[in-house]
Amino acid sequence: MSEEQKPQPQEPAAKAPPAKAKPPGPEPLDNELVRRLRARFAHAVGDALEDRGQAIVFVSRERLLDVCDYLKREEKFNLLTDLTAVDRYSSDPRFEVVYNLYSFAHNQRLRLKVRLADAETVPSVTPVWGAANWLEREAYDMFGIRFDGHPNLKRILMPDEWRGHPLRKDYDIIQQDTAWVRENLGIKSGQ
Amino acid sequence: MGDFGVTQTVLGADEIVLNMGPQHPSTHGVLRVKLKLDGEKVMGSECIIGYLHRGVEKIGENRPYTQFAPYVDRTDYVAAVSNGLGYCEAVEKLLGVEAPPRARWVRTILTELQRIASHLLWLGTHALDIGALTPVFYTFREREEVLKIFERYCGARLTTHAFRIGGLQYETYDGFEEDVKKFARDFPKRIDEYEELLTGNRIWLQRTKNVGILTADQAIDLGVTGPVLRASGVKWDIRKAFPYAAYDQFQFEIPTGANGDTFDRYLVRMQEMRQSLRIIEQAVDSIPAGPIMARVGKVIKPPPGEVYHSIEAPKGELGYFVVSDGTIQPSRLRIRPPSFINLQAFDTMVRGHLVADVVAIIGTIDIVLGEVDR
Amino acid sequence: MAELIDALQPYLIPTLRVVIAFLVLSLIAAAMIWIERKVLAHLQVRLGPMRVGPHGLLQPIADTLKLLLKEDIVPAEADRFIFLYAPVISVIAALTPFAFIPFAANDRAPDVNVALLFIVGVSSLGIFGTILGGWASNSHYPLMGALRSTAQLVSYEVALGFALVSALLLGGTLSMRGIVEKQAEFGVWFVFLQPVAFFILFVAALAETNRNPFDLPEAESELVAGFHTEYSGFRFALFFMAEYSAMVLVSAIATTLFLGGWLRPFANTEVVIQGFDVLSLLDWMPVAVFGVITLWLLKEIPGADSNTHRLALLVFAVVFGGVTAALLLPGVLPAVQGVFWFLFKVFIFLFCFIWFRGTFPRYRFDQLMRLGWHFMIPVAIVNVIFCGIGLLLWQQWDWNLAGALWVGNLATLLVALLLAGRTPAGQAA
Amino acid sequence: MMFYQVTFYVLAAIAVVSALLVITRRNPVHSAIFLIVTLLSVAGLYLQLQAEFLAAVQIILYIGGVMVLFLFVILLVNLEVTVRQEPFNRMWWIAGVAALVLLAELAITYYLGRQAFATPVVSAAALQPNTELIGRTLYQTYMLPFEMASLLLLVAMVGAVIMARRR
Repeated sequence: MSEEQKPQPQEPAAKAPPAKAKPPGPEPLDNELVRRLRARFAHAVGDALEDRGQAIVFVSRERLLDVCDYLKREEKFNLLTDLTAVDRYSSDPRFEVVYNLYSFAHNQRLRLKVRLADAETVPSVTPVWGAANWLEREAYDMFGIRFDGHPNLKRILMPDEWRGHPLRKDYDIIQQDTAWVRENLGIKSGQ
Repeated sequence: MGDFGVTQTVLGADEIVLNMGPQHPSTHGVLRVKLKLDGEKVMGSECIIGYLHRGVEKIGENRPYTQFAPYVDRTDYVAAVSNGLGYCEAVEKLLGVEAPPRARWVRTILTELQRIASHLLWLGTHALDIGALTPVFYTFREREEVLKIFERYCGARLTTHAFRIGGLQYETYDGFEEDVKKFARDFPKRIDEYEELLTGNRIWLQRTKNVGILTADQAIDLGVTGPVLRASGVKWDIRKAFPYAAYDQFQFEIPTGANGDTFDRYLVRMQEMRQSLRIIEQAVDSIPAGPIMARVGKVIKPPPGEVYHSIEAPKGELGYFVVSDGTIQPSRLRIRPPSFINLQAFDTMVRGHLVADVVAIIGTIDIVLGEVDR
Repeated sequence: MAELIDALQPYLIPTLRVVIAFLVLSLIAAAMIWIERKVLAHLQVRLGPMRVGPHGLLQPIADTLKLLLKEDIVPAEADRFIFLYAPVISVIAALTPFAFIPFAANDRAPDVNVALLFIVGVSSLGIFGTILGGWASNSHYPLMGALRSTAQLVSYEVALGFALVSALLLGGTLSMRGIVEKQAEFGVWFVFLQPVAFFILFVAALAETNRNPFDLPEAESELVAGFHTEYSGFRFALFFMAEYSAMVLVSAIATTLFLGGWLRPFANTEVVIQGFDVLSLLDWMPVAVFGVITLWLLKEIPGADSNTHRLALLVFAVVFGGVTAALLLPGVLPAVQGVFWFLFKVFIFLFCFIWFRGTFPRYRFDQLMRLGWHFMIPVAIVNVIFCGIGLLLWQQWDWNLAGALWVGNLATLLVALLLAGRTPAGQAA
Repeated sequence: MMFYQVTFYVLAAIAVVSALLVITRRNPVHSAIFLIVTLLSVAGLYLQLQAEFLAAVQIILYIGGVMVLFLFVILLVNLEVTVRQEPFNRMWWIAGVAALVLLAELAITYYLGRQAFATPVVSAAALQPNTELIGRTLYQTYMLPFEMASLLLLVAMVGAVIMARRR
């Protein structure tokens, strides 16, 4: 994970806010749930962190579906609150897909993360949570991450024929698909 | 097939594709819905969204934390105060600071007023879609009172940018408490008035009962939150589950429905307005004195790390997932939009109903396209 | 030549009446638009039109002028001829029946012995304006609106017809004049003998005139404006006028059949206190109404926005004051009694139409049809049967008329309750 | 009497001409409109015969009821095909023969029973209560045939609905 792999920026950042005590940041986490997960899925479960009191668990993409199924069935994480991605540009692997889970039974949140490189795909969790449908489409639309087994993986917010994935770090803020804009809006530039 | 208004294309012998929107009076903005019909019956649907996509998340990555705050007002633009609260608290959490009590109390009051205003707008337009012409004027009359309080407080009515990271920019104006109390005193009678017009009305019942049913299991599976989830019988409210602002200080109930139909969603929202009033009344009587700003630097530069913070916005769970790399700009700013995720349940709700119900079901989800498309 | 005039004689008065009806109803339709907007606005905590003239009094004139001067657009793919004449059919069908409606006892309306049949028949021709207009526009919304309209009108016409039948049975004639005279003879309006029939007539009238809660053909949240979406300018104004005339027409029919037409309330009763019949004070109602309007107009003058508004108010005040003064002339008051009460009742009806528009949501189309066929028509038929039985008991076995009819009414209500319980409340297929 | 005759011939001419137009128009909506015109002018002829009840029923039932449903069905069904079709095809001579036969039949009937047409002119006043007369005739003298006819129509209607339901 980038925070740990690059401990350098942590030092200057700590000076900036007028924090009284130690600045908040990610720390290793080891609780019952993490232990149960490790016992069951062994190496498929990577680092477990706690950041600002929130649990983060890294999972390998090969066993993601199994982990999700287990979390939903056994640990009662039955609500997929959010699914998104983060582009850690220039680090490798580049993307993190973030699954934000919630359990009504335990009133507990859990953030699952999957790391993947540019061309890698990740299994779709639509069989586990129906909510993943549009959210995965959005992640695909914005980051170009492909979800295997998604029933209808196409763009959702951008026009279907748009080229490029806007939330990637190498997609500039004023960049646009000029060809599409010219063709469909009849103007030279959308700016 | 034309893109505008309603057009039909005949597919098979009996199957018709009907296109609604993006320019249609009842799609509440630029939502476009493709309906697969068998006669008048809806067999399936597809929502085509993105007409209002402005890349808000991308903008967030290219602005300092403080400069981005006004942008969140423009996602769910009928509940700007709630958006602001969610964003400010998320960044505060990222910084590891907490707003002082006085600020939290005022935030709670304004956010609950905003919930009432948002529900009022929903009620008026929803009733208008079902053909009741009058409620919209009544609800706008009361919404106006709320907006006046906002205007006096921060100078803006719609996109308020009411809060700052670390607390409040402005102290409350003279007479703020009186204004809020007066509103809280008058409003229950107004809710009674709306209920008198609609709740027992046979036509209203016929148009909303058993229309667009969403069971609790379906709702949870589809990630639905807010009043829509509660109407399906799930008693869950972030204000109780993960209290933020000053909600742990006040007594209030979580109204729930039984059948998860359009009528239950209506009742839940009506009840929510009454509960919001309860919170407001308690809060306004106990606003503590003290500073309104926590100590945050002129330049907001949170330590690296990430945080997910969500609030109970009028439309559901509004979450902000902020990743900091230690610079003055977020490295990733994700908005978890309740409208977007709730709209996903539209297809489940609309199947098997008639075309005329589509309008009622779009209304009952309570979406704002600014938030769906961001 | 004399022979021609002789032959034309019977046609002259009806023709003249249609012309007068056309003029008066244009005025009433214009006034209705103002009244509707004002009443609706006040129901909805708004002010309504306030700009054109004091209290927007001149708004109808401005609207009419605007509509008349607007370009008359015919869609390129429309069936030109039919598109142009559909509104005319609507207007003719809505206005012609007024020739047969007696506004007062001294009104010389042609007393056709099948007047009611003619009124129902001719007014039902208005459907063709709707359906042809919707079809000729060659566009989706109007066509769907026209189809909905037609289905709705045909369905509710049946219920309407049955509701009329019970009044006919009581009146024993198809002549409008005869029915009112029968009510005078009984000394009681038919609404008190046949309340269920009156209710059915009222609801069916709402549906027939496409008013809320049955305004589906023009459901703006679904169909933009229904069958007249493509119309503009004068032709649109014609449809508009036809619609309002139809409202006035059904109100006039209901008034004649159930509310005693031109009869004054308590016409047959006397409450004598110290040798003076208090109820005869009601005779002065016309003077009171016009007088109050005049006084209100005068009161508004000082507070008006501008001199133009003051002038307009003054003109209105002079007109209404003039009417009040004219009423006080000897012989005028008795002469206008009938017309006044007739119009008074009609306007109460129209007020209810507006009131409902401000109150009710809209039915869904399948619910509307189900209400019509599964509820209104059966109840109307049952009501006719019980009404007939009641009359038989009265004529053959000397029962008390009101008693027999009321037993029938209660039985009908029972049936209605059973039906209402059985009809599923708006479940989608 | 002259005025009476003029109106008669005008109405009759309208009826005949628009009846011809009904079968010659390609657009079914136009045909329907001319059929309405025909029916209206026939209603006018009834009025001339002092049969106002018949005239009113003609308007209510045939125009206000049947023709509205006709139009309704025409609007629901796809029109494009009929507009393009040739209205008079190769079968026209069969229709011609049939029409001639019918005409001959009418002529013979008229010739054989011509004295029945020479009814004496009855004054309008004597015809006045003909609504009541029709009522009495239908519900007393011809009660059974009337009810049988309505039953027959009901059976036809139920049958049509059932056939439509089956698809």
